[in-house]
Amino acid sequence: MSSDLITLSVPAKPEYVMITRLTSAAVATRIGFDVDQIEDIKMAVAEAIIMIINQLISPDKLLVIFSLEPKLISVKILGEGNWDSNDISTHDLGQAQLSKYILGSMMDKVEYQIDNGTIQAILMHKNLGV
Amino acid sequence: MSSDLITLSVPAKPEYVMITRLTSAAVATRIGFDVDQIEDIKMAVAEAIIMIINQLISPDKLLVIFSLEPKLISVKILGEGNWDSNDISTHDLGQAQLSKYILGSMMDKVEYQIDNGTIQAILMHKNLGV
Amino acid sequence: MVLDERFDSVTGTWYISLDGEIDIYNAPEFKERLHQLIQRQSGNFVLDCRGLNYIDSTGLGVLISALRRVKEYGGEIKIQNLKPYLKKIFVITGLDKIFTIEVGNHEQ
Amino acid sequence: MVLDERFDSVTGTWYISLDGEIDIYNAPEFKERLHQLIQRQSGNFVLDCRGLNYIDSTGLGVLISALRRVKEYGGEIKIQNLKPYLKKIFVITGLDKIFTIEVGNHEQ
Ligand SMILES: Nc1ncnc2c1ncn2[C@@H]1O[C@H](COP(=O)(O)OP(=O)(O)O)[C@@H](O)[C@H]1O
Ligand SMILES: Nc1ncnc2c1ncn2[C@@H]1O[C@H](COP(=O)(O)OP(=O)(O)O)[C@@H](O)[C@H]1O
Repeated sequence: MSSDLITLSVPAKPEYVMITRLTSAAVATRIGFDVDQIEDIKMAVAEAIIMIINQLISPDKLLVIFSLEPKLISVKILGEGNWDSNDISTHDLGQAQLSKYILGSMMDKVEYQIDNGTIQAILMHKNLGV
Repeated sequence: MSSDLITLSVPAKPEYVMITRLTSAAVATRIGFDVDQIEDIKMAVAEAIIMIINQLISPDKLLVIFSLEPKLISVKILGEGNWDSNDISTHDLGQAQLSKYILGSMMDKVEYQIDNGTIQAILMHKNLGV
Repeated sequence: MVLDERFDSVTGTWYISLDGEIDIYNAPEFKERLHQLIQRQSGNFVLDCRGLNYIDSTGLGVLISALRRVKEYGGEIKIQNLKPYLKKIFVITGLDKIFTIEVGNHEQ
Repeated sequence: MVLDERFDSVTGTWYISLDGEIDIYNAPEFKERLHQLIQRQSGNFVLDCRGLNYIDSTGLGVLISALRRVKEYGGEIKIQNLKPYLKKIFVITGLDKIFTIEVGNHEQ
């Protein structure tokens, strides 16, 4: 059987990041991650979104795609819609470094899809019961 | 300015209804509904999904579209993908009546889109601060 | 879902504590559990909903189905300590008229 | 976010309680608030994070930016009562080395 997909799309605005966090927590709960792992996944999704929003050029929508397999969650976060110069970003490289550390430590695998120096998508996964 | 859209797509399986509830609660929280209203919206979204799942013919995916305006949330729940005869439904008319009462009382307006006796979509909205 | 169950043979009553959420996902298991208890020992039911945070129409359907069986032998189902927003659902659906809904604490 | 703030003029210290979530949405307001306090009265900072449930990298960025200002006049920022999963983030990012992180209860 193929994996179940759950997708969430929100405007790329800071006020909606909270919604992606709560949805991520719900999804992680459903496949049986424990409390600490749920917190990790929630945080990782939020940091991936922050990285994509906080760029010189950023999208106006964000798509979060959860792919659920019995012992694994993979999450793809991608910018969608119009990519335009950014009025909310701090364009802060130190900031991006913080996000990167957090992502790398919370998830078992993280991949960045970069085009012309802009992160278009972040793909990450976490194994259940590790 | 046009309204902000948030969309969530999940497989039409009972185990994923919880995720739509939590996402609905997060969305309702973000636009400033109070605790009781958040509970109403959460319940209404779940009941709309139950009505669509619990039919003789039901879809394999569900799409929940939240449209956010300053003083209003509207939610459209629609079946998507393949519509096929249902193996999880109780096909229970008493059940559907319960859902209908709950929807009608929780939301300010509810519209059913019915085709050939099957509910394809449910559109509802709730005003802020009523 | 069902946190605790015990049969009081003096009053002929099942005391059951409900917990967390009862929804379309776990309602089938809840139904199974109630029907098993009814078969093990016919009696009245007292459902303590102090720990119940959510119930949807499928959960209500299970209660209705249990009530139907319990009424066959002349029993009743009492529902206690519902949170206000859950009590509201019983009222909206008219189920407050077929179940005995007790507000507040009625510990035995 | 900021639940409570008071300046203790004996020790020259701002005592601040953080509450709920600090994230990309309210970080700008949090930054504004800290910078205002620093301008009102330069001093050390003690942040009580007992009520803090979440902080993301933008919240950490605000703390770093505040620390930079506080260090300019030789002050320090102490962070108290972090929940374990939030402490973890300070460790992962190496910020446990630039802030004074105190475990357990250090009420004044
Ligand atoms: N008064 C009622 N209002 C709404 N729904 C009802 C009512 N009575 C019965 N139902 C529906 O009927 C179902 C229970 O009927 P029942 O024949 O006892 O089911 P089962 O045989 O599966 O135990 C419930 O799922 C409920 O949705
Ligand atoms: N050691 C560090 N590690 C990661 N990020 C850092 C570090 N130092 C600074 N930064 C970044 O720099 C920003 C704060 O720098 P600062 O120049 O004080 O900002 P501002 O002028 O806006 O107050 C923070 O947002 C943080 O992301």
